[in-house]
Amino acid sequence: MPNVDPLIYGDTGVARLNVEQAINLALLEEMRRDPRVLIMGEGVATKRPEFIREFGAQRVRNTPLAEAIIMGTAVGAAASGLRPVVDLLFAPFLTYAADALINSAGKLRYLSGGQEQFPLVAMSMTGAGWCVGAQHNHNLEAMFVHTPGLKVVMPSTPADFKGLLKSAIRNLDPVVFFTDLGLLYQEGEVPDDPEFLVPIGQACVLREGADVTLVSYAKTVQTCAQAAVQLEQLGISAEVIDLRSLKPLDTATMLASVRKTGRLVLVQEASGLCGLAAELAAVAASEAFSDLRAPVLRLTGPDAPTASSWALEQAFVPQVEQLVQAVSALVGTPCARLAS
Amino acid sequence: MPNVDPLIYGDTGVARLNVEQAINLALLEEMRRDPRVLIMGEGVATKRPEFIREFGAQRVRNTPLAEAIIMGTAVGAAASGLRPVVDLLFAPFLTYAADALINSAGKLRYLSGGQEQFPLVAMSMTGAGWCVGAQHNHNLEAMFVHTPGLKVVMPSTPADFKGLLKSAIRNLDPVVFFTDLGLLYQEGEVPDDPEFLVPIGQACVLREGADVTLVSYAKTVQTCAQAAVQLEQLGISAEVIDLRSLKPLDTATMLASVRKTGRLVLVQEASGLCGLAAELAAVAASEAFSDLRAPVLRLTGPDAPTASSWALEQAFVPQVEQLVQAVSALVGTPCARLAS
Amino acid sequence: MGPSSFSMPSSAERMHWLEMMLLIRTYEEQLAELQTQGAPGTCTCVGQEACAVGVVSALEPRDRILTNHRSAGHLIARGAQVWRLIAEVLGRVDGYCKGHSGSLHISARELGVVLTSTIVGGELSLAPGVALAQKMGQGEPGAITTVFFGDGAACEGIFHEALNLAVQWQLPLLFVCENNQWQAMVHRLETMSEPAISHWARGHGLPVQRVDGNDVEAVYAASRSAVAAIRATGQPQFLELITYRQRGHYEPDDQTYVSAQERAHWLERDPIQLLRARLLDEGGLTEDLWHQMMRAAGEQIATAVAQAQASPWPTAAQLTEHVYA
Amino acid sequence: MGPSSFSMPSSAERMHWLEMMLLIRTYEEQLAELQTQGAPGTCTCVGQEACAVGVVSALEPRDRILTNHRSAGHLIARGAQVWRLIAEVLGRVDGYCKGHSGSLHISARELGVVLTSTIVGGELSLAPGVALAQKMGQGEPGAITTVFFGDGAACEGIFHEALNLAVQWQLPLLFVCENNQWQAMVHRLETMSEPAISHWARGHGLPVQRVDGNDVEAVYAASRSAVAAIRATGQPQFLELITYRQRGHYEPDDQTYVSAQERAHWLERDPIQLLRARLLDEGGLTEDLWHQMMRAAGEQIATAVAQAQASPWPTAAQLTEHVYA
Ligand SMILES: Cc1ncc(C[n+]2csc(CCOP(=O)(O)OP(=O)(O)O)c2C)c(N)n1
Ligand SMILES: Cc1ncc(C[n+]2csc(CCOP(=O)(O)OP(=O)(O)O)c2C)c(N)n1
Ligand SMILES: [Mg+2]
Ligand SMILES: [Mg+2]
Repeated sequence: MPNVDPLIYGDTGVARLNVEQAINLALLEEMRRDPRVLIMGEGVATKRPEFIREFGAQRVRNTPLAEAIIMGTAVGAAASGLRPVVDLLFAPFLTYAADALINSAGKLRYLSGGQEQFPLVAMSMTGAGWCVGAQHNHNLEAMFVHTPGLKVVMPSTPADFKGLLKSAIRNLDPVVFFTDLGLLYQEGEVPDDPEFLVPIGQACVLREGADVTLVSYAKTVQTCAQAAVQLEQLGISAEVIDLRSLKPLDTATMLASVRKTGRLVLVQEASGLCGLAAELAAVAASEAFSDLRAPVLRLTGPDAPTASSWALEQAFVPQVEQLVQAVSALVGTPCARLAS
Repeated sequence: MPNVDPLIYGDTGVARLNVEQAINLALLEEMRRDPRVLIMGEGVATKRPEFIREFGAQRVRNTPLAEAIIMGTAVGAAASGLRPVVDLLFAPFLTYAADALINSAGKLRYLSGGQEQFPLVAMSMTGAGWCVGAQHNHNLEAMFVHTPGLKVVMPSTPADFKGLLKSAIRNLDPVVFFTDLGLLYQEGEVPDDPEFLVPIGQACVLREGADVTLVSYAKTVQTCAQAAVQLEQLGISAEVIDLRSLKPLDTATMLASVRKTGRLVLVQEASGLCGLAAELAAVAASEAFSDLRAPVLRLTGPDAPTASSWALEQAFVPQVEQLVQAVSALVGTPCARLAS
Repeated sequence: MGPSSFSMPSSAERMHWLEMMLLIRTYEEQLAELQTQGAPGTCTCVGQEACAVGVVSALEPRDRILTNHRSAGHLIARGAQVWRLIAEVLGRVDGYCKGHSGSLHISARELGVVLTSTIVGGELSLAPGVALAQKMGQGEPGAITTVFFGDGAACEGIFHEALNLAVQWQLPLLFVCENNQWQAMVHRLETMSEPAISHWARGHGLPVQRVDGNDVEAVYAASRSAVAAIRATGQPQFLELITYRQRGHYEPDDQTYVSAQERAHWLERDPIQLLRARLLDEGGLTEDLWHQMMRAAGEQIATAVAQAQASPWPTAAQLTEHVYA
Repeated sequence: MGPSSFSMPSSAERMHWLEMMLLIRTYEEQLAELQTQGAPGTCTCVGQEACAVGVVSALEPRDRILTNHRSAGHLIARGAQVWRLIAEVLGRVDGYCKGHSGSLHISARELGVVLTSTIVGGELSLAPGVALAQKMGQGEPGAITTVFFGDGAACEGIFHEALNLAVQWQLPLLFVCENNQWQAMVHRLETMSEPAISHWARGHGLPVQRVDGNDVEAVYAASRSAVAAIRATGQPQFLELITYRQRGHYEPDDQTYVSAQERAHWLERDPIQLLRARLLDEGGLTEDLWHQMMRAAGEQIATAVAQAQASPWPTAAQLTEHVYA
């Protein structure tokens, strides 16, 4: 249940909210700002009686259990002047909505020669944490990054959830918005300014460092941050970058960092093959080649579905110790090429 | 219409067939060999009256126009002892089949702890050549490479089409089989041996070279081959690798080549972000880092849907001249790192 | 409200329908001809002109239309500039979609045509959202949405989902199934029972009319009553138009898989010939006028082809335009 | 063939059903309890035990079953070892799926349970293929497939596609919709009309029975006749079982969104109490026997929990096992 009464704010201009609250706050503010915004999904209305009270049942809609038509309806509504936000619950359910997202939302602006536009947001959750197994937990964000015409966002802090969701709702392109469910109840300071926006396509340097650049998004940003603390104790200074947006991808921030540190380690929970880490490694191997002093490393989930068993679910996700070890080895290794 | 009468073979043990014929020959041989093999899809039977005559209507099935249930039925049938091959026509239609492919075929062996298996093949076509636009032409093979539990194949020669489709049908895992429609009527020599198999997961070195490695798959393998001829005239010796299978991905063949040439250029028709070229660049930047003498380049389709207009459709695909130019620049450039 | 509550269309109106159906057919045959000269193939609506003209004539400019790969009739009946349609098919910059679409995805905002989907069912996927926006006050008051789709599309799950949503959410949406007996190379009776489409629709509890889709007057009457009911109640309606795909699925198509008997049966019921015979009978049309009409249609299309062919090709600079806002 | 052509189940048989229903409920309540202690949540079938027991009792070992996230009743009625189910829920190696599945995707080949799908509709997606394999000679002759799914799943397009395929291809498939009034946090009447599911199914032209899903005898009788008809004709049949989800969607669920009146109405119609009262009435059951039954179920479950909890956790080595052949 959302708990986003503005009164929770003090004079400080910030409130302590968890991610779920930050999301609801963003929805609330944007629905207040723009009467074209509506939310739809299975249980969206049941969970938000106070939204119905404020905005009416027309703008807060439970749907039949039918993801394809939920998504298609959002696409049609967006083409016709509304600003739909749909909650598809869990990322694997996006497969039912894949035609509407990929063939319609992603392509029809282009195919119409720019006549149509599709300002909509498709939300879903994924990631380890609830032992729900592979039909609920599948980090498939890379599929939508690969798809032309879509934008993709996957924040890691409550403030970014608020700021990026608001930007997504205001964006004129379709935005696929992923919530790492492992972060849902994590708290953080969130600005109460209803004009607080985080621009889509801007990464953020979480921590500065000189020896190695760690790039990640969602839950594993914290893995990087924790590893950086341990690495510091080993005398290794790690810069940590939170991508926040996956498309457009802020490669400039990464490249600037790599030019400084000369070493790059990419961390993601998603399986590795053709994932975000692959894309970033490719960009670095092309654009920052002469600055690289060591092989580019990826630490990713395995090429496997996620298991339900807690033990396996946790083992799937890159671990702080693994990362510390990999980075130490990387920094310790003399660069073969320079040495040769 | 298939035209795969074995009598077309002379004594040579090879026949000149186009890709469409090679595919039908593979289907014919495997249906003769294994009574569990059946083919299903919209128009699959209409196109193959002689298959119906030989194998009966039970094993050669037109389906209702409903990709989700076509694919799901294949998954269920595979779990129950059959070896279904489904023709989903065009790659964008895989979005309707995405749940069955991704959440069922890809995951259920794992989720069952190894009890179930899904020996099936899902075929579709994509690529520039027919001016059909983005809802028929979308190279989305990377999505299925990213997906755990699936294998992915995308050959470039009639012989490989035959050999890989036969291997796919015999494979115990679900295989997503893509046909570049630009290749459909290209001819080549195809062995008539019904035991001629091309193993899934083995790339092939099409041409040896010393200065640069060009890696591609499907239609753009020929782009690489043609570029290599032109490059030779410029005094640049290019090695050309045809991946053939996209998953498992034969990185060993690529790495061996890069260790020799020190330069890597990856070419694909698909959009770049999180595509196969990104994956291969990442592997090289990690595994062959110290052998690389120049930035790793990618030449890919843009981050855009494909247009129908012939002019735009052709411009979407990497061109020989672009590739020659990019490689010349790459080889000409002194390695900044070595120089510094 | 039955069709009887409308005044019968005037003779002039029906002459106009005949002209429009003829223009559509001439357009389609011209494109088929262009295909043999190297232009991209198309899915022609030859044999289904009465569906397009009958339904679209019952709509108003404020209404919205979504359609499928066989959309030329709907677009022309809606008043599309034929030369810009041809330019689009040929991939030229003056096409409605600058050559991005080709024949298969044409939209034309100025005509209220939101979408041509060549993903079978894509039109059904988006239509409820377009109608929802109308219901929620976007666009002109009282406007409705019409979605054209084939018998094949009715096999896709999205058909079921779209009908259920439209009924539950009470959307101002007219479903028009052009049941032309074929789904590419598969006869529809291989995929469903004879009355399946109407039965499926009735299972959703909305009003369903099953109409001779080759009789433009019947189509018009059914459409008028359905449209009026939607405007009055805000609730969806369903039309199944029984018709026939005369030229095959996609140019070229030799239709060797089609029974000669079936074809002959339907060619006798050609929608243009039906209306023509009726008007000749009634005296509004003469053989002379008919030949004038044919000539006019031929000339209009020939001019349009020339104008379309004069339109430039897009340049590679256009390759990444209009992907994002 | 009507239910009357079967001999009524014996008193012993019905006593056995009561035991089974009680075992299922005790299992579900135990899992709910374990959840409060940190075990993963589950979707319990409390209130729907008569559906599971009534249908599964009408099947034979050669038959195949596919089901959804609310599958414990079907598994237990089919003879699953309860301790291995619990081990699976707890993520231990002795679970049916080695801990890969958890509660939501359990399959058990030895029981002929091909799939538990937690993608709503996944079971409908695979079921026709399982039946097709039977029809084409895989497995034992005369075998049929049963697919359990919810009222919510009937809203997914795959429902329409699966029904159409099963009818067109004449597949030996029994569709069992457990209409429990809820779809997670959405009441089904927000998503469909009262009789929608049966109407949709009838639109497909297959035989449909609408049955009181809380009356195990009625469920059994309907299932017996449907199964016999499928074996005799090779054609699909459809059962809609009207029932109620008593405990909420997923543990824990406070059900604040459910009307007290609705709950009260259905709790009065509890399937276990119904059968118990009937058997007490008839004299086959005594209060003493009932208490013995309860105690036995409790003990069986307690033993199973202990055994499951003793099962080891998987090690990380198992992380990439069974992804590929
Ligand atoms: C999702 C999808 N599946 C398959 C196709 C290939 N295809 C194009 S049109 C067509 C037949 C459509 O039949 P129907 O809906 O009856 O329309 P008609 O062509 O008869 O007008 C098929 C199978 C497609 N375009 N999209
Ligand atoms: C494709 C998909 N969409 C949504 C969900 C989330 N979800 C799980 S169960 C459920 C309700 C299912 O309702 P029903 O089919 O009636 O089964 P019941 O839970 O009532 O037994 C929902 C929405 C899901 N698991 N899969
Ligand atoms: Mg048709
Ligand atoms: Mg339910």
